[in-house]
Amino acid sequence: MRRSLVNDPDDLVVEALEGLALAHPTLVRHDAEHGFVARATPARDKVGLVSGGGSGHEPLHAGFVGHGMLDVAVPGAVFASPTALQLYDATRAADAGRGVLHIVKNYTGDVINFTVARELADEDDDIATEVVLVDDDLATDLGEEPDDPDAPGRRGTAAVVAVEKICGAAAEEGADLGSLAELGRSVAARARSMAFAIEAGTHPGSSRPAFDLDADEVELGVGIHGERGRSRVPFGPTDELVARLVDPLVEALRPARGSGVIAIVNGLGSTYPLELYAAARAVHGGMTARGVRVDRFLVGSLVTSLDMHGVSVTLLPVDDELLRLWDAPVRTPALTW
Amino acid sequence: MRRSLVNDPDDLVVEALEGLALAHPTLVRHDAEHGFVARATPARDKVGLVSGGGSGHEPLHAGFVGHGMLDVAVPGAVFASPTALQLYDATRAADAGRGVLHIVKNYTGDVINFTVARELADEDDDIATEVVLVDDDLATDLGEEPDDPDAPGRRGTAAVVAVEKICGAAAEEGADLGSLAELGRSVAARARSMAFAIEAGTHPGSSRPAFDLDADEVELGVGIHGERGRSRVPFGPTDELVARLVDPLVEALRPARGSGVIAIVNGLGSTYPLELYAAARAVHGGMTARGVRVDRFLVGSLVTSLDMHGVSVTLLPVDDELLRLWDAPVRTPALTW
Amino acid sequence: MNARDTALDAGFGERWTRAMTTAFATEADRLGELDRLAGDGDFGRNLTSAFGRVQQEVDAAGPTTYAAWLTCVSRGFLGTGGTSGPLFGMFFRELARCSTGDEPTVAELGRGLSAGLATVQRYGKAQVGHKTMVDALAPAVDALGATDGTLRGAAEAADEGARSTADIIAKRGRASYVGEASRGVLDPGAVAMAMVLALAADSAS
Amino acid sequence: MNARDTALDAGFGERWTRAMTTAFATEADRLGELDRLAGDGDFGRNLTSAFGRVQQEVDAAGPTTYAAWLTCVSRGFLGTGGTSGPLFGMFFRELARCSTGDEPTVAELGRGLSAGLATVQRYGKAQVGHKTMVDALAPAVDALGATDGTLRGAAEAADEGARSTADIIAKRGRASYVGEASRGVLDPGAVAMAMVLALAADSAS
Ligand SMILES: Nc1ncnc2c1ncn2[C@@H]1O[C@H](COP(=O)(O)OP(=O)(O)O)[C@@H](O)[C@H]1O
Ligand SMILES: Nc1ncnc2c1ncn2[C@@H]1O[C@H](COP(=O)(O)OP(=O)(O)O)[C@@H](O)[C@H]1O
Ligand SMILES: [Mg+2]
Ligand SMILES: [Mg+2]
Ligand SMILES: [Mg+2]
Ligand SMILES: [Mg+2]
Repeated sequence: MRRSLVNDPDDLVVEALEGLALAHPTLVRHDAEHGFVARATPARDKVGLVSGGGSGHEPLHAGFVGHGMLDVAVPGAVFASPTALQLYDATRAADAGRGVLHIVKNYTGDVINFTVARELADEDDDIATEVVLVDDDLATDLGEEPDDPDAPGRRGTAAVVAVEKICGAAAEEGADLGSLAELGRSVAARARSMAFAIEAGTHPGSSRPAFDLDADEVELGVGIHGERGRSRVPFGPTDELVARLVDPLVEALRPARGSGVIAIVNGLGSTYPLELYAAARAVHGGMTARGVRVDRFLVGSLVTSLDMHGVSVTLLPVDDELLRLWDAPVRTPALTW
Repeated sequence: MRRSLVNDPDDLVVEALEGLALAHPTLVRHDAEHGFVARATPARDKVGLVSGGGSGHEPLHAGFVGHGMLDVAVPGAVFASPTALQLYDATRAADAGRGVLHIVKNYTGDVINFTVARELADEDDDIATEVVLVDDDLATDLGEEPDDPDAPGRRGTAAVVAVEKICGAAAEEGADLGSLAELGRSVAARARSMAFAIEAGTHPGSSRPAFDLDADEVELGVGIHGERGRSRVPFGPTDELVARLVDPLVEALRPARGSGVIAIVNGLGSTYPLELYAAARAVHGGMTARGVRVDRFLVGSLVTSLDMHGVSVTLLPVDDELLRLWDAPVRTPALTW
Repeated sequence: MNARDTALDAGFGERWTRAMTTAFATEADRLGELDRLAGDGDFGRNLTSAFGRVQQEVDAAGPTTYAAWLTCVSRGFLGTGGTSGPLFGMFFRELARCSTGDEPTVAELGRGLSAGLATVQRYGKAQVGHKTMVDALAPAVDALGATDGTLRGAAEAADEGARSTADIIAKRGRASYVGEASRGVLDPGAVAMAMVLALAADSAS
Repeated sequence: MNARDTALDAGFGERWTRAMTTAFATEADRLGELDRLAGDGDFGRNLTSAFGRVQQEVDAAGPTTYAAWLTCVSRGFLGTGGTSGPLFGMFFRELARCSTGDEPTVAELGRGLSAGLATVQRYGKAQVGHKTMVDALAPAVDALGATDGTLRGAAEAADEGARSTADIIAKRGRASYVGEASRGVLDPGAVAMAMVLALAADSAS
């Protein structure tokens, strides 16, 4: 039996956004009428960055609104895309005259609603927009041609944090819309992620996890919406389970010996810090054994699936310029340095 | 059935500390020989701040090592006090010539081991030390006389974060040992906390939570070591459960209308951000209704009990000076502003 | 005069909108049940919430022209989540944009449906046979595009298209995740699209 | 010459230390079981790990005097967690500090025990009857303090004190949380303290 702390489950997202704004009044404000979270003080003379998607993945995205990262975050209901009108209003709010970049995790609903919002913004308001589609989840990589219209493509998961951070830094420096889009796409194209879970998340108001696992099972290649993974593997020590993420990632990315990566070791909701930092250690071991440096680590529960218990690992091969943008100051409710 | 991600449960704490140091090499280092976590670059010419206690409460305390907060954190095994020798070595490492302040949560083992460490440091090394005992847990307030030798007194919980932050800021400004101890004690004396849980945490390696709750039960006045709470109350909406924390806290502290508090809304492990920020909103509502301002909010899973699912609320009545110290810059793995 | 040049009277937009509002209020549960059987179950609720918003838009905008009525329907759907929200929303937006005067003609409606189909396909990348609303809309567009095509004929073609979705496996949307389990279940979006067209035909006469 | 002025020979510290190491290795499980019955179950493990560390300290320091041997024991306990770690650690530290030469006297040992008791009580705030190691140590101190007190007599008093803990409810330590459930269970710390004293008596002769 699992439970969630809610008043009415239907009110949870809005109440949490109110709480977020109350807790961080100097950083963000909640526009209840239009359904988005924006910087408390709008940025001037820069490209606006908008991201969004279903809720249940907090601190993504609203926790990343602030200097050096997003301008506006647009949350849908739990696991449901925000609406096209929300995204349209958010796009208008984010525009400071230099256009707006949409950072979109690859899910049909999100992709469609963001696209509609961009068309509305273009037609009705003449706002220039671009989109970066983040599709990093290796578990859903079926090796299709990128242009295959029949292929849904890889899901978007934790690499979106890197795209938001890096594009956020470049936007703050004054990069124009076109080069931001290019930068974001190049980050998205390089990054891959993979996740496992030892317990599914439980929808607010529900009393059972989205799926059941036996004591000796682990769901490998799991998504962040309660969908099942790609396969079940035996439960085992952290080092072994983390290797099941790192091995295919390295296989796919083939980072050269002597090269460096940013590693995001992400908890899926109820993974606790002792577990997560031990997993980070395992990732470090796996990379070091291959002669690859982990130039930067981001360890935390950043892209979650309610209270799912598990870990995702994202690897992003980097060069000095990406590291410079990664290291640039950021000041948001969930990420500050 | 609950599971933890571990290699050997006995190695979990050390592996996590290694991971922490790998993930934040510019902030902290792990001294494996002596069993503590220290700043990557030791501070000079300031009073050293040391805290510690059983593990399983992360990010407390190692996540709070860095500029503006602790100098050294000393973790024991899960829920077990660090040893006197660890604390003694940590005290020597933290001393920069101006003495060392121990910030100790009130638990018998911690109190004894820290005391022994101070005596050793005094006798063997002539290091001046002081201690701040944090005893904020209202659930364990039995109304004893503070000097009753037979009374264990209130447990120390999330108010320790406020003591570490505020003393950390004052130490950075150059405050001397005596005034730091006085400051810390005044913060500890003002702050009260109270927690509830809807699910107990599960010890690494174990397959059952520390205690069981029925679907309609909530453990009120719960501690952070798997011990049972003060009473069981019916499960209900967030606003109602949060009121069961805020009401007695206000009753105990009696903040004046028009006064202000710092509120720490703390997740106990697997409470997810939607839940936690909705709880913060409820705290805000409760304080506003009483004409008390929440001058600052700290919302997050900061003082945890493995993957316990629940919330603690800490209220600390503040004045301008405390707010100034609270707002002072801090740069640690888990808290940065 | 070709049937396709028939002017639909000025009240058409309002009648159609109100007919859809009434009909989907009644049918939302049944359609939601289809989505539950081979999707994620939220389609009924999405519809209810879309038409709730349509009513708000109508109250706020006080539409008088056909285009204005359909713009309200469009915004109602665009303010609704899911996949069907933006697809129906942009579909109705195309209908509104293809009208040049107060009183649309059947030909304009035909061009609107055709543009709407193109938009739905552009966003959703679904072909006929993928078990989506396209399976109802595409035959309707064909029927109305034919010489002597009528709205009633288009509605009948849509109905037939919607029925055909029972026998196929979904290739788009949430239903595509359940594979064989979607066989035997009508696609709710296709059924809804067929209703939209039937109600248009009803409202025209 | 009074028995209390008896010099204990130079080998006493080593013999006592080795005797404790051996005895606790054998008895750790039984003592841990007592802690399981009315505490948190880690006492056995704490003891094992303490004497593991004692061995490391001995290897590193190569003690030759009585005080040096007891310092190794002290550090072994101080490097062990729980409540018993620091209490035994500071207890043995006091013993070491009360010795002035290589060959301690029974009187010095008596003063050490007495200082040790004071330290344990200062830290742990336990009185006789609180069901802790104090229930064994206090009577031993009294016995050795009496005219013609002997180490053997102290050990016997400690043993009796330890036995008395069966009938009482714990007021200190983890066992105090279990209330009535601790009745009938010997306090493992008191039993261990009685063993410490018995082994001292054995090692002296
Ligand atoms: N790619 C697509 N193209 C056209 N229609 C689609 C597509 N995906 C889904 N649909 C339609 O949407 C309907 C489901 O709508 P809804 O339940 O609101 O969306 P979701 O799948 O996001 O829950 C389906 O019955 C189908 O007709
Ligand atoms: N306050 C105290 N004063 C003296 N001895 C104590 C005190 N608390 C506990 N003890 C002793 O410590 C023993 C338990 O030690 P141990 O299991 O290592 O500690 P913990 O209670 O921290 O698990 C008890 O059997 C008791 O003799
Ligand atoms: Mg659906
Ligand atoms: Mg849906
Ligand atoms: Mg014990
Ligand atoms: Mg213990």
